Amino acid sequence: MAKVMMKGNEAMALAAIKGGCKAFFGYPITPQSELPEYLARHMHKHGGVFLQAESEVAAINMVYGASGAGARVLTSSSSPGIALKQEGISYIAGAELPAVIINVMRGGPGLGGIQPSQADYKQVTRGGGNGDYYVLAYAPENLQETVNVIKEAFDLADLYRNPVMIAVDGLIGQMMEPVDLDVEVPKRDLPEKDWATIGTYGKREPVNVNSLFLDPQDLENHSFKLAEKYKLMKKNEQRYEFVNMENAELVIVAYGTMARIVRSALEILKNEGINVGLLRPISIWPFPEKAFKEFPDTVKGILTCELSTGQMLDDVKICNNGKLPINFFGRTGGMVPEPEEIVKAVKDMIGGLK
Amino acid sequence: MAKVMMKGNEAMALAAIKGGCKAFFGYPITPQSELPEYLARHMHKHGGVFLQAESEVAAINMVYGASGAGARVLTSSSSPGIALKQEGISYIAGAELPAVIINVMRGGPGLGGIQPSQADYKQVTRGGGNGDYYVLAYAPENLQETVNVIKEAFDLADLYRNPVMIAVDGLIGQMMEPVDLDVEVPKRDLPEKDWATIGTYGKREPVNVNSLFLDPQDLENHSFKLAEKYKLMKKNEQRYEFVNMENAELVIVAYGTMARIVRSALEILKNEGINVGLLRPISIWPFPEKAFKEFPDTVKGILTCELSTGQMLDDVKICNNGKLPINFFGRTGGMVPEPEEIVKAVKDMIGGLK
Amino acid sequence: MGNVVFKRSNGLSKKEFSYCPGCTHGIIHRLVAEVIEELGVLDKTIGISPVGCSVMNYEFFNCDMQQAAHGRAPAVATGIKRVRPDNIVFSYQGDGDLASIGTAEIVHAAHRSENITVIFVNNAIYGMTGGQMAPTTLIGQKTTTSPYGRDEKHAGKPIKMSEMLATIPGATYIERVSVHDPLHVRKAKKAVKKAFQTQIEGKGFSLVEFISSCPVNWGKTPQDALNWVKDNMIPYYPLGNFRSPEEDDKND
Amino acid sequence: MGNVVFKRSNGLSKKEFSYCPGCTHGIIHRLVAEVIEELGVLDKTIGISPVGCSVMNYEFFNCDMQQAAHGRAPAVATGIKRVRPDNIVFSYQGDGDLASIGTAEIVHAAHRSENITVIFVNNAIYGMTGGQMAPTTLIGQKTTTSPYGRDEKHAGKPIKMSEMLATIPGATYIERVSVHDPLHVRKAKKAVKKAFQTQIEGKGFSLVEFISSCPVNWGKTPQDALNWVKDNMIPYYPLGNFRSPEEDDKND
Amino acid sequence: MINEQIICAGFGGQGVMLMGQLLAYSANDNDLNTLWYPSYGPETRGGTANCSVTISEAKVNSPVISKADTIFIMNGPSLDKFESKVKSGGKILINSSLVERNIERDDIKAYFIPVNEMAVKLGNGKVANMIMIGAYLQITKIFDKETILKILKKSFGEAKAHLIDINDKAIEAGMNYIKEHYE
Amino acid sequence: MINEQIICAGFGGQGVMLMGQLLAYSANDNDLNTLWYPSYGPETRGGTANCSVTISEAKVNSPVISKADTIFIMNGPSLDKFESKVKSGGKILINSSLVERNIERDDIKAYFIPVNEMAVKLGNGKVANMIMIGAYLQITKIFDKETILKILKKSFGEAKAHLIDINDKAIEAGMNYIKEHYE
Amino acid sequence: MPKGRIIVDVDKCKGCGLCLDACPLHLLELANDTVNKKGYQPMRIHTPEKCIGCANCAMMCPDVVITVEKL
Amino acid sequence: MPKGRIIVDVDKCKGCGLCLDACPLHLLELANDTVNKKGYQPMRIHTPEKCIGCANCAMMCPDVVITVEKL
Ligand SMILES: Cc1ncc(C[n+]2csc(CCOP(=O)(O)OP(=O)(O)O)c2C)c(N)n1
Ligand SMILES: Cc1ncc(C[n+]2csc(CCOP(=O)(O)OP(=O)(O)O)c2C)c(N)n1
Ligand code: SF4
Ligand code: SF4
Ligand code: SF4
Ligand code: SF4
Ligand code: SF4
Ligand code: SF4
Ligand SMILES: [Mg+2]
Ligand SMILES: [Mg+2]
Repeated sequence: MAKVMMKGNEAMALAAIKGGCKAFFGYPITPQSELPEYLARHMHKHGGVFLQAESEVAAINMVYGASGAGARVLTSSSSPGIALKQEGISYIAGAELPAVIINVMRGGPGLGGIQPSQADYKQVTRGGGNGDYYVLAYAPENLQETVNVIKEAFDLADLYRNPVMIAVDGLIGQMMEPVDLDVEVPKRDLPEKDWATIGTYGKREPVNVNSLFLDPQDLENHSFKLAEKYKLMKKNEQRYEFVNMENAELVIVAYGTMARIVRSALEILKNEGINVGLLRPISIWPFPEKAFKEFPDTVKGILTCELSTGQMLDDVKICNNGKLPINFFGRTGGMVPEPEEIVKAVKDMIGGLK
Repeated sequence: MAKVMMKGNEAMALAAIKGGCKAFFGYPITPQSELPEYLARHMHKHGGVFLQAESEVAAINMVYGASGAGARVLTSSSSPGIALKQEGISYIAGAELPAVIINVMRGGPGLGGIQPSQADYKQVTRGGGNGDYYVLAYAPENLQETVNVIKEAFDLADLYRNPVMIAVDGLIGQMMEPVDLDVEVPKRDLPEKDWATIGTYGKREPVNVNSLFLDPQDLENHSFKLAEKYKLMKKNEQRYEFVNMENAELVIVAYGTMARIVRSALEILKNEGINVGLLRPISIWPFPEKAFKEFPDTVKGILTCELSTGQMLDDVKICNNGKLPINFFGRTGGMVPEPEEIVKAVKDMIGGLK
Repeated sequence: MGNVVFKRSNGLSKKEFSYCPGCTHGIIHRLVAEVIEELGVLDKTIGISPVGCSVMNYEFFNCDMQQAAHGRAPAVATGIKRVRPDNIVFSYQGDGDLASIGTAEIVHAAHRSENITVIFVNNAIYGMTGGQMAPTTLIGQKTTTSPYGRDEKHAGKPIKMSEMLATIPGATYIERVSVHDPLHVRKAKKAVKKAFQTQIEGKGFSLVEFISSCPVNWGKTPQDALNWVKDNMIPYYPLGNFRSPEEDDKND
Repeated sequence: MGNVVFKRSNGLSKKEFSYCPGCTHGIIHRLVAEVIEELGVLDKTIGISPVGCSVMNYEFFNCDMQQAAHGRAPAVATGIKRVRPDNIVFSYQGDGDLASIGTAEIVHAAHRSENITVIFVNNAIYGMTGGQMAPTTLIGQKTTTSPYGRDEKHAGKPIKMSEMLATIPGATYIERVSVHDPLHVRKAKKAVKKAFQTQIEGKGFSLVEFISSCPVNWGKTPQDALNWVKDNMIPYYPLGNFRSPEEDDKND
Repeated sequence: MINEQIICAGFGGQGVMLMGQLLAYSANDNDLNTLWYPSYGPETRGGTANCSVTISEAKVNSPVISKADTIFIMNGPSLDKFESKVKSGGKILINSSLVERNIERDDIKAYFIPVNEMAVKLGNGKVANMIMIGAYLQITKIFDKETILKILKKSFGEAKAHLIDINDKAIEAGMNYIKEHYE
Repeated sequence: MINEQIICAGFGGQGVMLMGQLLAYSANDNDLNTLWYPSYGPETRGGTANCSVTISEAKVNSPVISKADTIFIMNGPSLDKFESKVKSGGKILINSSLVERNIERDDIKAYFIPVNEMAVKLGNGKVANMIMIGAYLQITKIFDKETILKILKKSFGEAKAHLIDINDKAIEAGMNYIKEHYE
Repeated sequence: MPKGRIIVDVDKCKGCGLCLDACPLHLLELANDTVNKKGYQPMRIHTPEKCIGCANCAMMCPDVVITVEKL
Repeated sequence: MPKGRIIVDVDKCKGCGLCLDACPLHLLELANDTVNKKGYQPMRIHTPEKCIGCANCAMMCPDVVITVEKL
């Protein structure tokens, strides 16, 4: 199919439908409201359910219920709304239910603002909820990648029986660019949902969906089992892209919209004869630690660029493990830098390294 | 005053009163309910307010209101309840309001269990809410330290105009040990709360308490200002204890109840001629990175011990920055190890290092 | 051998209840289980356990169950029912769960007239967490967080959920019952049956409020607790029907 | 020079309102500001701004203000009032804020009979976020999330918050008003005054529900929007008093 | 190589978002890469609105336009805000019906088109934005009129098909204005 | 050097929590370090309850008792659960009124005391736990009876002051039982 | 001849006594001389021959341990 | 002689027109020949001498830009 021009939020909604999503529960919030609005118009045509919940808290618990009953289910929100969902997300992870959650990030903390931001990195990758759990988290950089990963996300959620979060900034939600909704994405072999509460119909014993383990030994066993699952995700689901790494003297680590701006900056730098590479994490949990082992020897330092005051920085430090010097460049609160600012940060760092 | 025997939760409540707390809003949850129950009995005698809120969400927003109106205010909860408070905490941080939050941690994720745990480390130190913010977070190991740090916390919250979290595990909440409520704690010079909404009374222009900055440049400025504050906290508020570091061949990093168990393990090890030290973070945000620069040269590795599947581990990795090998030992879900298990983990690691 | 006129319903699992001796949660469980079985819908029923003393009732009901976060059972029920409209969905919630933290969820399930059945167990206290005040705690009642007795000035008058919910257009069937003696138990069962029938007929939201006891946290013997239900709870929380589908049919 | 019979109240700041042309949020702001000033309590009033179109009204009211999280204004008000009982505290909330996400908070502020005043602006839509369906959206009304018109089967019938809250014992004063013409504006002001007086006299929770317009998201001219208020909103949301302190005094 | 970065700015109701979208749709139709990005948020309510469009043969990276090749100015405040954002050597197309002042820079090329008056003359005040588009097509030759009309047709659907004609005329008028005054 | 680790286990209503607390309070009163830790959670509802107490001249570190010096067994299930937790060479004090079996280990010292029967004989079935405490005092001499009574008095207050006497008698009875049967 | 019979799952009875007040003929009592496996004094019927099989006792038993037959 | 007078803060008027219908004497109109600083066509009074100073217009003005005097 030809590429169509779609607004990010609407493309995400359509991608979810194409990914087999059969139910959406959410609560309006800028800058993602076009997503539920699109589904309000279209979901029923695909035999799916659209319901506006009374709050984000209700929405995530509706997701829990619907997922527990075997449906492919989506919710979407933006930063403060995601904060409200944290207990629910922890429950979904604890009960090992699949679910896809889209976070169109805006500036914080608190009410903050409504302009694009990546200041939810920790909220997304560290779990704002209680207990030992993680969500698979992807941070695509353009609509095509966003659409593809959303379609895949429903499979991934089912495969691991775990929430999958798509974390994009408001810019990706609000922009339009050409996108092909029908690109094939990898399919996984999925087990049957024999754990889903759909009624016994006399065919099996009752099942239950649950995150409670009153006996601490049971809960520990459960947690260690989850930990094994997270290990497997770490092994299999790291996703990233290298750009211009050959002979790079510096590597920029950046994701989402920031990565696109870095791409522009790399071109400017190239024209000036400065060779800088980009490591673009696509999965932010698991963070692509493997990539750090693949840096060429020419690399003399790492510049982390984020639309925040520095949150992914922790992961970069952990993966770098003391090897290279690390600098940080960030804009936040909805400010989006121009490529020239990154060029300057690169030059400053290279200057400092000499 | 002589030491009195008090249950952890009750001692914490009394410490808050002694710290000048004038209002408490909270919602019952095991294993911290004796804390609000104590305040229900005693708060009014000290001219303070006790109110059971309809939920954790309401409670944290009552805290916001009361703090914004200039009161010293406390809430307490346990893991899933803290997850529900994340949006509110983000607001409090964003609006730069002081508040003290006690988290008596239990096993997770989801409903999990009610036995002691440290599986909220990331929820506490990484902010489960949206945006670029941090809360000052302390993880004391015994009642005396807990009581002292709670009394101090109200000053610290006022000083930095930031939430302060006290994160103890359920064991500390439930146990009794002798404690002196009247130990002097450091006092800070506190600025007047000229930002508090107490009515203008014709004496000044209206003020407002707010975390909204619709102009992204304003929000960025605000975020950078907050970032400066966090830097200052990092500089001034790292708190930790070293035990038995001289000639230690291994350092264990552990906090809270886990640190106490490690202390017992160190004694067993000492008797066997094995010299192991303990770095006990008291502040977990800021994490005591300074301490890592003070390790003696004898140290050949780090063993991180937690009542979780490994959450503080990230911070240990960041501070270690590739220098020493790091092992992990953890029990979770409410399981609390015996000192012998740690002894074994130490020996395993030493064996591996050789 | 005689005719068995009463035996344990197949709607209940074999597992023993975890409730304190004399706790009426058990009676209420039995009624719900019997109704589901008698209506022939046990094999397509999905129940929702709350957070409260009945948190583990996913082990007691002999049907598929989901354990919900504290107060969110109506949202969980909504999620299930919307994707499985042909299943029978009920939630079972305490007064802390439903009338305090879960207020928004129950109001909006009623507001949307979700075609579900809610079993609301009002025992005027937080049982599971050790006897704190609930929104339904009576004036003067001592609890661990109203140690001097609930004071109206401080905490307001107890909330009447059935009355409040009955004002919501979507609340199709609302009735308050009690289980303090065999007569009332039998009446209560009728209400439960009617609630599930309302759902089976697709008529929308149904809720049965049970006045229940908590002997342990009330500090009473089981029988005294029932007497207290009769003498103190019911006068404040009058039993009866607050909304019924017939009434709505008339209005149509 | 003549007698000034109407001028901008000192209860309002100099700042221009950020509302769309013809949005009745502005009229409501004015009434609240005038009442606070006329009752002589401006200098001890603390207001609470919601999340909604009126999120920035901390810039418009000439008194101390707090901006609250979406739906949580009654909790914030509670926090303030409990530690500053001598101040006058009011919250200002939209229908998304109060009747949807903030349902639990408003119900429990009423339940505790918090001595605060709530200004509830019901415009049957989510104005700020671009016109999504609110719990108060009328049947058949098209919004961005009810693009085919609100369908009762799917979303229930619109919720009547004043009627619901009036069943709560602690709700001392509840009245619904409209500002679609000068006569009703004058009546509305009386209700606001009564609400604040209820608070000043320490009688507990007061709430005034305004039927308000949202010309932009309704897709109507400002005047047509007011006509729609009159012809469609008010018939469903009848104006009038639902609870008054006098009534309670009688019962005492 | 085509690599156009465009900003459209004006009042809320002037159709500046649509202008940008039309250009982006046209680019996609011509198999060019493109990205459209609106300003969003409360400033769009009543106040000014703007969007940016990148059209490029190469992949579009940064969605942020530091300096634009072309800026459409539909009202006075937009000129104040965006004059400095035109690339040196770039173009600025100004609605002279509503903008009173001249530009302050001399390193960019300005076109003044009284699109409001022209639109009223055409009998529909709402097509001012299409006149602007017409002018742009004439200046840059980036797309032909038919591309724009095809997209308009698709987006209008049956219900608004009768409006194609007036839009066609508006684009034409814009093109002619440039021919007459600037060629 | 005193370093006693104690576990008290029994039914919910047997006052095992109080037994532990009394010992901890007494320790604090004697300027010893101490730590009391209850099992909490639903197993305490109706089911069995237990608590652990550490009493030490040194600082108390681990709150977790891997192996106890002394374990009080107030009912049958508790013996099954805790017999293995007694340190080799340690003591186990068993309520022989409710525990039917003998112990299985031979590396620990067991004391069987029919505390329920003795309590009933004293006229108050509830003081069984105090008889157990008395036995413990006699065996270990860790505190004197007066310390315990002082603490009881304080915690009873005016209202229950009349109960001191029966508790005194109970402790005494426990002490005597040890004297008579085990010394 | 009794008209009814109750069968009690004695080891699951919690001795709460709610059935006692429910029996219109006051036929039930708690065993004061034995405890069951759970440690409770279980309910027993002291005059079985008077039982009418009305099931009132079963109506009130929170632990559903009573089965009732009409004879 | 007019009985009343209105003073309009013209540059703050948003031209919403709500005052128009409010005036019992229909004295108000939106200027169709000028825009104010905000870009709106502001309200003006076409027959000021008829104004009775009833303040109905001010009652309805959402932007509180009308001051009313009785003469
Ligand atoms: C988010 C959250 N808050 C608080 C709790 C603690 N909690 C567990 S049950 C309960 C209340 C139980 O009372 P109720 O709903 O009346 O049920 P009951 O036990 O009386 O049957 C509370 C507050 C929790 N588990 N989760
Ligand atoms: C937690 C959270 N959820 C959602 C939002 C987005 N949001 C902002 S205003 C609003 C609703 C506004 O509607 P209403 O309360 O009716 O006020 P109005 O704008 O109509 O006056 C929503 C959903 C938010 N800011 N925070
Ligand atoms: S605590 Fe109360 S409600 Fe809970 S099981 Fe016991 S008696 Fe029943
Ligand atoms: S969007 Fe609606 S409610 Fe909001 S300011 Fe505009 S007209 Fe008023
Ligand atoms: S069946 Fe009736 S008569 Fe027989 S024991 Fe039970 S209550 Fe008594
Ligand atoms: S009601 Fe049931 S549990 Fe209670 S005493 Fe009677 S038989 Fe036993
Ligand atoms: S004061 Fe009255 S008469 Fe005068 S313009 Fe206003 S509404 Fe009309
Ligand atoms: S009501 Fe006010 S803002 Fe509207 S037109 Fe009249 S004067 Fe202008
Ligand atoms: Mg209850
Ligand atoms: Mg609204």
